[in-house]
Amino acid sequence: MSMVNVDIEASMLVRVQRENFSVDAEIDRVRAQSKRIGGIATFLGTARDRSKGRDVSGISFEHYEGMAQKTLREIRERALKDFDIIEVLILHRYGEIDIGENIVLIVVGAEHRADAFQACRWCIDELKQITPIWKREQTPQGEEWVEEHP
Amino acid sequence: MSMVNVDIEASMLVRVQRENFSVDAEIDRVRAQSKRIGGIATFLGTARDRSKGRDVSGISFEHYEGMAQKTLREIRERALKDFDIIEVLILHRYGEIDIGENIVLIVVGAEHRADAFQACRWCIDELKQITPIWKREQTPQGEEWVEEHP
Amino acid sequence: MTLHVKLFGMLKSLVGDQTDVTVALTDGNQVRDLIVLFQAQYPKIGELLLNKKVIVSINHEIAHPETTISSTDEIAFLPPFAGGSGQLRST
Amino acid sequence: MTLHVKLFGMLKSLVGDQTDVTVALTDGNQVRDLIVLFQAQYPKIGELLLNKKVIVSINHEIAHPETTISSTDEIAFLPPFAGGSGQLRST
Repeated sequence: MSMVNVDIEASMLVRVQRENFSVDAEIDRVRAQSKRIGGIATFLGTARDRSKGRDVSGISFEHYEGMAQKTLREIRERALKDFDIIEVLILHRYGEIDIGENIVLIVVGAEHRADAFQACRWCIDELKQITPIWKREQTPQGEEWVEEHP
Repeated sequence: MSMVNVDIEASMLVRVQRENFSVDAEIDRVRAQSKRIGGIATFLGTARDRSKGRDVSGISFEHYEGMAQKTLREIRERALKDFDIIEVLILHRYGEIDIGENIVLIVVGAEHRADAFQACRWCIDELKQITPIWKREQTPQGEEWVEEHP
Repeated sequence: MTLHVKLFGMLKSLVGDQTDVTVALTDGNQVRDLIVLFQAQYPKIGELLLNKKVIVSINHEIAHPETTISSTDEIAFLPPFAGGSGQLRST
Repeated sequence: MTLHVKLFGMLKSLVGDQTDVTVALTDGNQVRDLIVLFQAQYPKIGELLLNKKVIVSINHEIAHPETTISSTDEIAFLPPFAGGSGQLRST
């Protein structure tokens, strides 16, 4: 029974979902893990209206169901192992996203803030490099799949 | 009239308040400044149940009204000048704070995430060093003013 | 054996917006044989595979040219990733 | 001239939990004279000022020993700051 609970909990800490999310609610999931947490570093990626000098009116994300989640779980586990931190949450949206809306969220809770910042930054850099997620931008010239470099 | 609006807006971006806050609401204030924002780095400081090897059952903060706000405004202005970022919000609570609760929030919006992370980290480091705010901890041995080093 | 290769992102537009293509392989075939097959049947995709602009995954793991393919494998072609938001720095 | 010096944090407990103390200065007095005055009247606070464990602010700015004090100034003694949360790193 406790194993089931742990799995449910871990599955909430790494998600790829269509719906928007509340940063407060996601921070609370991390905070609930330990009263030792003193610093929470967060990265929230949002949809910009410009990309490579072009206007962008909307974007959408496609992910490889299963492999994307597996990759994000591995990033979370490596962060927990390699940094002096307490908890990590990684969340990425897919589907249509309006300009200004949330795309991706990393939340890292640690006793000390330097560790939280370092791990948070590592997670978003790593996510961009190894997670099978693709982006399509709507521009005045039409829609286009984007080859983004980290 | 527009000058008044700018002042009201700026005053919401640097606050020392007793009440708790919503990270989502504060992020939205930053996000509302520009659709160019693509990355929002956030630091949330929360009340830990341990400090210097002692149990802590609650903490409270005292600030120098006026000078604390002035210092935080200066930190925000220097961050906007020294980093390639779009907006900064700095918020610190005073009064009694329960374990696990929010203490301090820095939100930095930028076009690019490296700049957002750097400025966010600089702001919290600087806040701790130069802002006239003091902390009192409740421990099993009684209450004590804390001399914290950055 | 017949396998379905999942396609993502811009790859779909190279095969008339299909989300996968079906290929016939023989027992013992490796990823390198799959690439040769695509060079023949879908030259644009074959070239991207050859240049490693597109990578091959088998059962949610990155595969190598010498990885052997079996009939129950889940194969996918992955164009350059673009998750997250924006870029690290101005370019 | 009579001035009120604001006290914060642990300083208040050194003067019976008062939030300020009243001091008599003369025209042209500098921050160094204020420190001498506290050494005489409140030796514990005087020592903290001398060791720079406590700093002096005038009108919300950090003051220096040679800063001249005028009758309308807002003076405060500031013990080491402890805003934010936690520490940078484990110690």
